[in-house]
Formats: sequence, C-alpha cells, structure tokens
Amino acid sequence: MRKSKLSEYKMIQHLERCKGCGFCISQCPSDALYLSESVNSKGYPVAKIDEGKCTKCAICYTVCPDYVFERVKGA
Amino acid sequence: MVEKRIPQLLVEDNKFCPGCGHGNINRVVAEVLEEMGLADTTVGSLAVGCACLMMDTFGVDWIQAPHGRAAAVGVGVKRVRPECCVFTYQGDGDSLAIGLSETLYAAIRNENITAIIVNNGIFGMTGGQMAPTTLSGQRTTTSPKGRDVSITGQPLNIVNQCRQLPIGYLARGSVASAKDINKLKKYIRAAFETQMSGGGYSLVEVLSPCPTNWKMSLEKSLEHIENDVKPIYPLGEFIKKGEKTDA
Amino acid sequence: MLSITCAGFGGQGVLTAGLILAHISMIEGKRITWVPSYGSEMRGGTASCRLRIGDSEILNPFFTTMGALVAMNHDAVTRFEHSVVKNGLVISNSTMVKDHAFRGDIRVVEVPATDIAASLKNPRGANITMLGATIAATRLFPVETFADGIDAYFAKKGRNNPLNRECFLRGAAAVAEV
Amino acid sequence: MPLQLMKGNHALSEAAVRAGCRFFGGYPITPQSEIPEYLSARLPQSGGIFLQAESELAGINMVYGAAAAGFRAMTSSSGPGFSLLQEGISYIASAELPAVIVDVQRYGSGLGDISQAQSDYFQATKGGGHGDYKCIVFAPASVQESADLVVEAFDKAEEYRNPCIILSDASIAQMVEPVLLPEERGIDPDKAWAVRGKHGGEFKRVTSTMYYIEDFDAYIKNKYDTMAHNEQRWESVHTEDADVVLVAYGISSRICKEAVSEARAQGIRLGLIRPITLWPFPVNAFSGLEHVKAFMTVELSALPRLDEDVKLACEMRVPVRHFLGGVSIPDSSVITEAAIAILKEQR
Repeated sequence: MRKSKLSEYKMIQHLERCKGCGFCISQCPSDALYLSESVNSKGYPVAKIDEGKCTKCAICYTVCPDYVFERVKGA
Repeated sequence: MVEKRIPQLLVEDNKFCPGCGHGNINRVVAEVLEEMGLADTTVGSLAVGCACLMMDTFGVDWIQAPHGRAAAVGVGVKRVRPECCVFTYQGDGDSLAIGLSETLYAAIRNENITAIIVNNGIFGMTGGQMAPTTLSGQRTTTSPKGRDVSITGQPLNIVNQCRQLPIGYLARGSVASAKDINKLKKYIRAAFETQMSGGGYSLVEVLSPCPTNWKMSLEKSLEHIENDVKPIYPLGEFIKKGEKTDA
Repeated sequence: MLSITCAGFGGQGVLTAGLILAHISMIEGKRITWVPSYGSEMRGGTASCRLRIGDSEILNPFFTTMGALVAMNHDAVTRFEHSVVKNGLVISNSTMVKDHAFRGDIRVVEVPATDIAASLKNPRGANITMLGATIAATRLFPVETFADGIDAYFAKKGRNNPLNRECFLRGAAAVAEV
Repeated sequence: MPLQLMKGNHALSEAAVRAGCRFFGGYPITPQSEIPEYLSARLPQSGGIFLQAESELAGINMVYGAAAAGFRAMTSSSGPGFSLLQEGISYIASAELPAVIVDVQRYGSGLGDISQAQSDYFQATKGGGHGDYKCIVFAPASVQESADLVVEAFDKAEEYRNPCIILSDASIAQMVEPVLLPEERGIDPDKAWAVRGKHGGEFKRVTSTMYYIEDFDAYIKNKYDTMAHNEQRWESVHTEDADVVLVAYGISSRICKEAVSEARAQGIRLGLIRPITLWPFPVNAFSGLEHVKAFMTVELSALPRLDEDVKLACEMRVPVRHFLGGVSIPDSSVITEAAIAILKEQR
C-alpha cells in the first residue's frame, strides 16, 4: 500500500449512531480509537479516532455494528 | 485501497442494543446484496424477535411472518416468483424452537432460498429466556440456575441437523472479531450465490453476542463466544455446492 | 323424482354404477344428485350410493326411504330392503342373494348379474348388468338410449368395451323375461 | 361449456384454478383431501404451484407468502387442521392480503369424526384467530355453488384485500352433481402492493397494516362495516307468508328446502332463509318478516351455533329455536314436525 494512495482517503464518523459498545476500540490494530468524554444525543459516550495513530485500515468499519465509520475519498 | 461506504440498503440507523451482533450481520447482508446487484429483486422474510426490527431499517421488500414461520412464507414467495432473491432472517428461538419444522422442511425440500439464523443463545426481544441454542449450564431468565440438559435436552446444533440433507450450502460464521466478520461475508455471499445459481437451499448460522441479555460487557461477550460458544458451535463451511466438506 | 340406492361389496362397482346412471341422466336432461356412503355409514365393507333423479331442482340429496334399491349382495338387501317404499322396486343380484324372502308389498326383479357378466367374460360388468335391469324395470329411459350412453361414457374414459353394452342389454332383457 | 358431473371438492378445486389461483399449500385431512389431490395434478398444468406442506401451519404461511407476492393463493383443511390455520389467517388479515381458505367441516371437537357437520361456524364467522379481523365466509349448498363461490371468494378477497373462507362440509364436498364451470381467467400478480423486489421504487413492508395507517381503529372498523353492509348474500324461500322460518346453510339448507316443500304441500306455511354468506350474516333477510311467528335454525352439530346470529338478526322479537342434527343427517319430515311443534306452542 503506497503512502500517496493512503492520503487520498479519509475516515469519517457518524457519531450520532455510536452506542459506545467499544467493539472498534478492542479491534483497532493501531490503538487509534478511544472512548471519548463526549456523549451523543442518544446519551452514549462515543468512540473517537486519534488521527495521529489511524492507518485508515477501516477495521472499525468492519466491526462497528452501528455504521459509525466510513472510509471515503477526499483529503 | 477502496472506499468503505455504509450500504445504501441500510436506510435508517438500526435499533439494536449496544454491542448487538445483528448490526454487523445486517451490514454484511446489505453489502453482499448490493455487490451482487440483488437489492432491487430481493424479498426478505422475517418473523418475530429482534430480527423484525430490520423491517424499517433495511431497504428490501419484507414480509413479516408469524413466529417461526418465516421459512414457509419465504417458500411461498420463492415458489411463485423464482426470479426473486428470497431470504429468511431469524433468531435462534424463532427459527429453531417454534419454527424448527418450517426451517428443516425448507432444507429437506432443498428450497432455493437463503436462511440466515442468528445464534445468540437466548430469546433476545422477550428478555433473555432460554433458547434451543442456550449452552449447557448457561443462565437465562428461564434457566436461572443454568440450563439443565437432563431436563431440557442438549443445545440444538442446526448445522449438524442439516449436514445430512441434500442442500446447496451450509456454513457457520461469527461476528466476534474483524477476521470472523470478513469470513462471514464470504459465507453469506456464497449462500446467496448458491441461491441465484439455482443451487438449492443455503443456510448460514451466525454466532452473535447479546451483551444486554447475557448481562456482560461486549468485551466479555466476545470472550464468551471465543471460549465457550465456538467449541460447541464450530465455525466453517460444511456444505459447498451441494457437497459435504471436510470441516 | 326417483330416489335410488345402489349397494354392494366394495369392489362390485356400485359407486360406478351410480355414477354412470347419474351421468347419463344428466346428459338426458335430468336433474340429479349422487351421494356416496361415507363416514360412519361405511360399515362392514359395504359400499353404497344414493341418487335422486328428477325433472326439477333436487332439494335434498339425502333420503331415508327410496323408490328403488339396486342390491348387489345379500348385505345390501338386509340393510336397505326395509327402506324401500310400498310398491317400490328392488333389483336383486340373484347370483349373490339367494333364498331371501322379500317383502310382499314391493316389486322384486331378480337378475343373476354376476353369472351373466361371467358368462359374457366380463366379470367386472355385473354392475352394468344390474343397470340394464334397473333401466328396464324403472323405464327411466329407453333401453337403447341408455345403452348408447354407456358406450359414450366408457369411450370418453378411453376404455370402450363392447361387452359392457352386452352386459347392459342382457340385464335389461332379464327384466322382460321375469 | 356443457354441464359436467363433479364431486364438490373437485368442482371447487377446478373453479379455483379457473379463477386464477396459482398456489396451493396444504396438508391432507379427510374430508377435504380431494382438493389437494386434484390441485396436485391440475395446478402444474396451468403454471401454478402445488406444495404439500409439512403441516397446516406451514401451508397457510406458504399461502401468506404467495399472496404477498401478488398471486391468488389458497389452502384447504378440515376441523383440526382448520384450527391450525387460524394463526396464519389472522396474519393474512392483519397484513390485508387476499387469500382463500376452505374448511370442509367434519364432526366434533378434538379428533372428532369424518362425518359431515357444521360445527366450525363460530371459528369461521367470529374470528378463529386472534385480534380484530373478520373473513367473508361463503357457505355453498351445492356442487354448483362450490364452484361459483370460490370464484366469488377470490374476487372479494382481492377487492377487500382480506382472506375469505369457504365453509363447506363433508356432504357438499363428497356429493356429485352437474356443474357448469366458470370460464378460465387470466392472472394479474404484479399488483402495486405485491412484494417482488422494490425495482427502484420504495421498499414494501408486508406486516400488520396498523403500523402504517393513521387512525387505524376507525379505518379497520369502517372496512369491516363496509363489508358487512355490502356483502350479505342469502336465498329466501317462501318467507313472504311464512309462520315459521327455518334458517340453515350448506347441506342442512337442502334438507330444509325439502321440508318447506313438503310442509307447503300439507298447507303448513314454512319458509327458509338460507345464508350464503355467514359473515356478514344476512341480517337484511330478516327485515319485513313481522308476520313470522318463530324462527328455527337447523344445523348438523351437537351444540347450537347459528341461533345466536338469528337472535341478533330478528332482534329477539319472536322465539328462535334450534334443531340439531348432530352427527347424523335428519329426515326432512322430522324438521317439519319440529317446526309444527313450535307453531302449536305459539298458539
């Protein structure tokens, strides 16, 4: 995987969908996810991405039961 | 690298509890139907239980069957509209307790439909009662001291029940890890491919966590699947293209 | 309107005889009903059917007394003879029903139907032979008309057998002889 | 098309196919088994599907699926099997789908007996399954009506998107009469509401329509009120001057017709109301009958069923008596005598 390609993608999050289950956190190979202090309108603490650590591998997309994560084109 | 977009079939946020595996399974099924170009010709049959929450959030034509009868309803659709992709989506209580007859007879007749059975070891929506798949010794709201198999019989292994039948495809997957989910997607794709090529009945059982009714954190739930559930319900593909595998 | 019961052993073709009678009656413009013995009526291996044949709407397909009884065996006579109306008719298969003292207030036509059918090498034609006697005795239809109807009935079923007509005519002739 | 001699069950089955039925899912039980037997050969000839189900439960739910997919679908059963169909009938009614269900009644509760009977009246007319629904219930009294009413049942089922029941019995099912069969119709499965994949449109959800209809209570009440108002069918025989009016449907109405004819010959003014629809019950048949001194229901059952609806229909202005044939077919003269006894009692 070439670095230049990686930069063409970004991870986006639909935090309103997050139920704070933590599946993404347990599965992230880069330890780039953490349960934040912030709470969404449903009242769940939401998982957030540490951009510095994220490799955009999108395992979070794969494991999230609530469709919070997407990897899309764009800087 | 490619985009990872939430499938358009998931028209609304799901209504499952935090950590529920149904969300993963929904997304995998949606991805497969879209990738195979089946979104517009699919009819789903679901019955009663948490599965029926999909009716508002998953954008295919649906029929809601009486409890246990999704397979019979799906068969009714498929027989008159063989061009449609027809699948059932049910929990273990629904498909294997009240609906075991309908489930097994769809398999016995090798009906050209796809069955997705979510095994979380309990009745979810009604509050965590014992299901056919509940493990020996497992506490539920109707087996408060743990399932006593001398009274209830052994947990029901639908894969073993179906393995001797002349069906097209049979697999058991899991949503307990990213690796499992990736494999599950292959199984579900193979199941729908079996149907669309006229290969007969396909069934995928999916081990799935129910942190709410198991009264466990998701982390503990995943450990429970790994350590306690998988040894009883091993993963793999058991029938492919009508042939038994070595699994 | 005529009420007729056909009765005999299962296998003697009593239901078929009734159906042929019903069919030809329908073709000849009559109103008909045909009801098989059924449920708790089916006892001891005796089969029966009841017909009503008339010119206006058949109200009730059931009846307890009948104008004619077509009895293929002894059991049929013992079971139904008492239900035949006064001056009614009993067609009795005398090959099977022997030494029976019939009521005095009914007309009895005894036809050795099983023997006749056997002599014509059409052993399954005893029921048709009985039909011949029935048509001749009741004068429901001209004998020749009904014989043509029998040919047409079996031809439609793809198993025309000229011996059936023969049986029928011999049954009808037996009445004339009586 | 000439008259044909057919058994009730066969005429019903043939007429169903000609009415466009293309799916049957069901389970054998006497005395309706000629229906699946006939359709197992006939449906495939017309491009339809016959499926012998593993149970009545599966059968009715296959019908539910085929009906949801837009096809005219039916099942048939008797007594014990009819009980098992009720769950599915309630779902089909709740999802507002058309379907035709045949109950060839047999005698008794539990296993009972295969003899003809009229014991399932309440189950058919008062909603044998759970919840707020009704089925139009047609009661054929002849082989001809077995054919005609099944066509009507499919049409009405589709018009109202509601299951219709044919409530027959072993006598009507097993007897043979001449019948003029209906013309063969085409089929029209691609209805707007039929599930067949969304094909670029909105996805469809077949479930209790209560989830999607505003003011559902009023909507569903109005639906069944409309059916009750528009769909009453009956035959009146000499009611215009009758002192006693018999009320009977199906096979017992045939016996009663004979009783009326015999009584009239004796100068006794007997009449008959023969409901052809049992739900809606033909209450309109009872208007203008102020001269009637008593009603007498005639049924082949051990307990009275029909008399409740007759009491409601005549608003209890005059006595309503019942005559029960039980497991056996009564002679028409016995019915006439019972009616005469009621008449004497009224003097």
